[in-house]
Amino acid sequence: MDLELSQEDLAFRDELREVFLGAIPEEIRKRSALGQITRDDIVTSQRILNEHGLAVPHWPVEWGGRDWTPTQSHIYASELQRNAVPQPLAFNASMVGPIIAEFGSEEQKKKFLPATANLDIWWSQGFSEPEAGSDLAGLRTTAKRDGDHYVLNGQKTWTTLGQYGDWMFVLARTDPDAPRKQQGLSFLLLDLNTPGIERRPIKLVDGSAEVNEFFFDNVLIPAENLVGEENKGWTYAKFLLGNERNGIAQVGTGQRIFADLAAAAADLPTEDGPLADDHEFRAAMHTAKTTLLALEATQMRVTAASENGQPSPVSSLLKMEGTQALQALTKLRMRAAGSDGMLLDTESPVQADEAAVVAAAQYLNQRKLSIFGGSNEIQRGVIAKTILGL
Amino acid sequence: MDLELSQEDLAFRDELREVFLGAIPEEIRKRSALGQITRDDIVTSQRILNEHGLAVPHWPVEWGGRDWTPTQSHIYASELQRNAVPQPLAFNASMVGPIIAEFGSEEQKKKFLPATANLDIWWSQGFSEPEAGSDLAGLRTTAKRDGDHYVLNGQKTWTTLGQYGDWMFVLARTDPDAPRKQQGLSFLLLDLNTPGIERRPIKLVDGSAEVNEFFFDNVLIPAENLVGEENKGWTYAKFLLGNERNGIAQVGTGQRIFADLAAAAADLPTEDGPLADDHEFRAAMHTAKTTLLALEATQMRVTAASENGQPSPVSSLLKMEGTQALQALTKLRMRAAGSDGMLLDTESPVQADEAAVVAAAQYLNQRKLSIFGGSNEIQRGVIAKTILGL
Amino acid sequence: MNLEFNEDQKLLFETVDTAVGRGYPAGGRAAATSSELGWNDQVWSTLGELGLAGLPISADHDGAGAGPVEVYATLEAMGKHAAAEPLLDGVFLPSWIIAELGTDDQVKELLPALAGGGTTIAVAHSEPGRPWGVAPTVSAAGSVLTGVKSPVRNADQADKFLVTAVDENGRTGVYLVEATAEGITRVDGRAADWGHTSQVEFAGTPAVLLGTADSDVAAGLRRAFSRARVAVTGEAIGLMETGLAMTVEYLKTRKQFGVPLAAFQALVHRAADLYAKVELARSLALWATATVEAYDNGASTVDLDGAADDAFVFVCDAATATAEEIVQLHGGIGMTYESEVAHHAARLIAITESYGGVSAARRRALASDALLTPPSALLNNADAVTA
Amino acid sequence: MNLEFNEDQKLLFETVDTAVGRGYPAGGRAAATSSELGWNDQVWSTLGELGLAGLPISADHDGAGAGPVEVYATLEAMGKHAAAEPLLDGVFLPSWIIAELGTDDQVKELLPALAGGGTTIAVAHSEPGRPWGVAPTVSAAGSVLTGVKSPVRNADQADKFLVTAVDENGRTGVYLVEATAEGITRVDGRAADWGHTSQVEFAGTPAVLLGTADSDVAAGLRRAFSRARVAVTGEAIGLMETGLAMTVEYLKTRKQFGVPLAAFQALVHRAADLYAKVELARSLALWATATVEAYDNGASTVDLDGAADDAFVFVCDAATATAEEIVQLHGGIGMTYESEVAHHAARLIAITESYGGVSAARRRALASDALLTPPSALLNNADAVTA
Repeated sequence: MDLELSQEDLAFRDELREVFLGAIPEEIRKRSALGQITRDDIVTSQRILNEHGLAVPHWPVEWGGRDWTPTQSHIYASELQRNAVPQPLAFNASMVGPIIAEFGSEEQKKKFLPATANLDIWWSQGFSEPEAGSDLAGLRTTAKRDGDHYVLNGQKTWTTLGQYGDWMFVLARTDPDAPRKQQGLSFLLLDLNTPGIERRPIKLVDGSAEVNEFFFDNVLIPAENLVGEENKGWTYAKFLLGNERNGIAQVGTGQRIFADLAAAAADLPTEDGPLADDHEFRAAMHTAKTTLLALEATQMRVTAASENGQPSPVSSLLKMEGTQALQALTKLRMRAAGSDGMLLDTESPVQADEAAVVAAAQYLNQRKLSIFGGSNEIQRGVIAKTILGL
Repeated sequence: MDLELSQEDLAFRDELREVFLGAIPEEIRKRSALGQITRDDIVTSQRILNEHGLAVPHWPVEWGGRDWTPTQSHIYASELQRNAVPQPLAFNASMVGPIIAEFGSEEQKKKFLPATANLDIWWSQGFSEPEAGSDLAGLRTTAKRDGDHYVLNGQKTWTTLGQYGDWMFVLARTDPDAPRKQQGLSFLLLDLNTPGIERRPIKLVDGSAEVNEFFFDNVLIPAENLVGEENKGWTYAKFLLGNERNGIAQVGTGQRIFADLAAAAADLPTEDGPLADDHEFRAAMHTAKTTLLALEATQMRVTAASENGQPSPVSSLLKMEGTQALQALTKLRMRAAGSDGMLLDTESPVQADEAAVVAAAQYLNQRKLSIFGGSNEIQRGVIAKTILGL
Repeated sequence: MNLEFNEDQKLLFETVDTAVGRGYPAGGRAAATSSELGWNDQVWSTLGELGLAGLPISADHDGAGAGPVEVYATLEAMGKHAAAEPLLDGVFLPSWIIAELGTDDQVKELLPALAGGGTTIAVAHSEPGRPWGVAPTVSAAGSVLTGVKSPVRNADQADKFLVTAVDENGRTGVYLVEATAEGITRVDGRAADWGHTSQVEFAGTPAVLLGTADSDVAAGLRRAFSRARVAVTGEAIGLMETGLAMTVEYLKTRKQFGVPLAAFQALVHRAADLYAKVELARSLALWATATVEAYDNGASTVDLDGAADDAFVFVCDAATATAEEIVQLHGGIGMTYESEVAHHAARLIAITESYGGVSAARRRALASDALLTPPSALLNNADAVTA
Repeated sequence: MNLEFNEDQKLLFETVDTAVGRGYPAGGRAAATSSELGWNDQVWSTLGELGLAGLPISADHDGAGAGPVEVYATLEAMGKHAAAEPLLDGVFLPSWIIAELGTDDQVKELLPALAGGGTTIAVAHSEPGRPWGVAPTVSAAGSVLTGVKSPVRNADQADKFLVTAVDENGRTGVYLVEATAEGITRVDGRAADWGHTSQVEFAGTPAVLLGTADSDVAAGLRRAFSRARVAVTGEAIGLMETGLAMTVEYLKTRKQFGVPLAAFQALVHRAADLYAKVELARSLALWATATVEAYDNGASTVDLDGAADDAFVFVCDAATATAEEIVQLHGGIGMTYESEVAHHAARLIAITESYGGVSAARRRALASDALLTPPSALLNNADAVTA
């Protein structure tokens, strides 16, 4: 066993830090830590990363990938999170990019991959539907082939950051008569400037407008924008699941929140002295600390398994326990902020600490972690089925 | 609203206490509090109670009942528990007695009820079977009518204190062809001295021998020992469920354990001072305290509903949350005892405090609370179905 | 012993339920809080017409002179609809503070106005970065206030403020300030539950001391806030019950994988656990309410503040769990502003940080000498157990 | 970075697994603990023949000189079968204490004997009614011991005792006592996990001080017990994993209401949660083991005692939850002495009270100055995060 990074890995980490701390503007990282990141922040950050070859390291080398070892990938995810660097837009870097690179045509690769890596195209995900959330295979949006086009009708929802989307990758039903509902789905690329698209923001309970609905009324998609084979869309969508293991537990993010909160606690007062001395707080922080250590160690084990070429089935565990750990930390942050967290959303600055002011909204917002991207109930089912054989 | 007992109720309580503290020997109550009660303790205690008209107060007046108000019944259950008086044997007082009184023949009443009240007959329950625990209606033991007798074959298990049983009330299948498995069951009274019965103790993990298995090989039960009608046994068994509401949450027991533990904590040392000052302990005690208050208040609401003649559906809640509260307290007691709880089962006295010495065994033993008598999983199902309509 | 509403109290609950329900169809809280007032004007008028503003105010001052049970019933009915009208924070709480501390003249002037329903007073105690239970930093030099209070609920609509401040002698007092007085700067915002909430800065603002210099301000405030903590448990119970009911309904109707969610036992068992939690919380909230009533009836052994802390902590823990579960069991829908359950969750969370918040209440409870006294819900049946 | 066993360590695990498994069929722990020895003689001999008694003892003293990973692998394999042989308490732990504190002569005499597998030494530190971390009440007047120790595991079979005691100068020391020495009264009993455990009373019992009067006894004992806390997490992981596996198997095969329990999603989700808990516990146990290894390799920044407390607390919490869930999910069967899972649960609970217990470990962890240092599993990647 070995609890140290090798000299090479340390050097690798330091190179990353140089970019993350040197090239990414500090105010972007600060807004990111406060959950107040803007569209422009994401674009700026990804373009800087791309410039340094760090936006899409997991793609094929030909298209900008770096062919890193699992340990290097682990360090990359961890350092992004620890330093509150906005992560390359997942829809681009982790989803549509790898799918086009793996299953797309040469024309599609040339047309889309460089622009996707540089966030010249902002991709949105068109998977979930009102009646097909956890049960994705039950989706109803249809894409009927008509000459050189597919005609898209239906509705997509929970489209994160869809308000900025230039293009969308859509999973739609091209064969309504397929014997199993997983069959008959296709993976299509849709220019969101096409006529017939209505886009509506969905406001969340904390006031944020992160997710959107899309309505499609006879929207024409050129047939050349079909990725791979018709009716094989489910296979491509499943390729995504299990594609991204590094950083799924967001340990680096947890470490950063822990550090911020620990630092704040020295100054945050309670009736009986600094919060840092409060027993209930210390007990909760100890639980958070040991959980983060356990998660990081689990992530290390998964990384080691990848080094040996073995897939690890514990990503569901990392997703479930990682999100719960982050939610526990945001709750702790809210409790630490107390009533200061209850004056939000003002136009003018207020005297309370800004991390405190956003604490309750952050807590509410982060409830999504255990719902979106495969709810924790779905993860439990996956663990039971694939790991325990239940 | 009113948080006081009336003068009448206080007087009633004081009369009970006079018997409970005056007539029941202190050493019996002490053994009861330590979970070390003997068969003779139970018999002695119940006979003293019976002598004072306090063994079977919920029976019909004709057979020793007292026709108490729901509040009086609540006080009775609470005071028994608070004072660690061994409760009248549930199989006699709460189960077979009320059933015979309600559904039995006059001969059966005369023959059995007085002896049952006085614990001259020790009854055992013959319901559960290896393949029919939570799913009671799936039981397989058969009682085939043959002339003046039923011929009993099969097996019963989880028979609490069955090692002392003189008689057993048995639920057995008399009509194997009944269309629904709940039908075709009969309620029979079995003299445990009848030939063909094998009785085996089941040792529990804490070393206690509380439960037993019974094997029946062509055991003859006189037909006169059928209670009520043949094939109606499920109806009678269900009469039991929902029959006993008072004291189901065992709040009085919880209060007693809380009091004992609070008193002990002043003297129990930790590295940093008395346990009573330990923050983790105090936090756990606060949770226990507020939970016990909430349970007692819930019990009061149930009692009030009974005064108004309305049945309350929350007994499943009381069973589930009450057992969890008691289990939390026994765990706390075990943690308080520390390593002193890890030297058990010696023949000779040891220097550690006797409540500490039994703490780990008690903790293990009390895991049964959430399993026996309708597991908490069953209770959740009942709540979901009968209260939430799920 | 009895924890039930009497017939009048039941009728009161139903009256408020009906009146508020009419103004709060689905989405009612979102509409109310996003209005300029921050609540539903029509509902507010109806509540006023029903005399509910004066509910706990003594009949001598034009109120109904009702007790804590009536307050609880009213707030539970309001919580049921996630109503935003400032009965508790804008009327009841200031009325309790005034009744505790005010001079006869102040009481005679202020309480009838509150009871009439035509005015609200915002209680300004919290300060940025300060714990609830320490002396304010707002100073009262010669009855002129300087300093910052935040958050102050519904300050934008209040006619007056009750402001805690420290005078030249280091004594904490409560000061009455006109909302239109000079030197006041308000930064209006919204709370996590979308209620209107402001930072209020005083710069040489004229104020009047409530009561006299020798009032026992600490004890009076403590009692008034204890009453508020108990009262708000009623609102929380109403919120939890509807939140649970909406969730149960959702489980019955929402389909995934071709069957209703209610076919998934894991979800059903969690709903059952949540029901148990809410029901226990209701019992403890009712018990605390009865405890306040006993206190008001002169029961000498009653620990008003301790009971309030115990109930507040227990109910807030249940409220947090409920907020999390009703959102989680709704999935993505439960995260949206359009979803009713989301507003219930947000309001429940805001309650847990009200009046100093649940962490401070727990600290007080754990520090209490009474912690290790064996619990008994019955005031005259608390004798130490024997054995 | 790497938390995996190397090939030799895997082989070691498999060897112990096979050797112990042969002697521990279903019901093996019940049979072993109810025997006169308190363990399985055949398994004990095999372990001795495999040289496992000397596993962590240096090669200079006839041991294998293996590190904490080998100790972990061995104990996990033993935990897998709920084995009762006293490798940890009767050999490894005393060897660590002797290596920490013993004089050269003592080390040379005692360690080879332990490494040979023919003898066990019982560590007698706990006292009735005394917390773990305070000075003993057993007195050592002129190397003659008087006082009571309890519980002492496997004292009935030990050839020697290592006894903590306080001398005339108030200095705590560890004393070596022959089991046959005069003035010893043993009350033999069983622990909650059915392991043999005794109260041992000394009345003028001759003893020999381990080490010299100027040894740093406190630090030596602390390190030895930290090693034991980390080592026992290995046993706990083995117990949890088999307990979980047996429970999963039970859910698959046991029928209720005409279908396997695995058809009940509520139970299945709880099994999934339990799996997650056990897997996280395994990770932290492995991390703590690697931390001890780094310490032994001279990593100067390693907080051995802190890592041991953190891992012990986390694993004990998981152990308690596992003990409760595997019993609950088995229903009544899980409560019986005949049931394997019951013995796993009982042993897991006993582990939570070993070496001072989980509550004391949590107290130390919460009092630690390092508590609020941001966590990092990697020793050379712990730089404070920026942002």
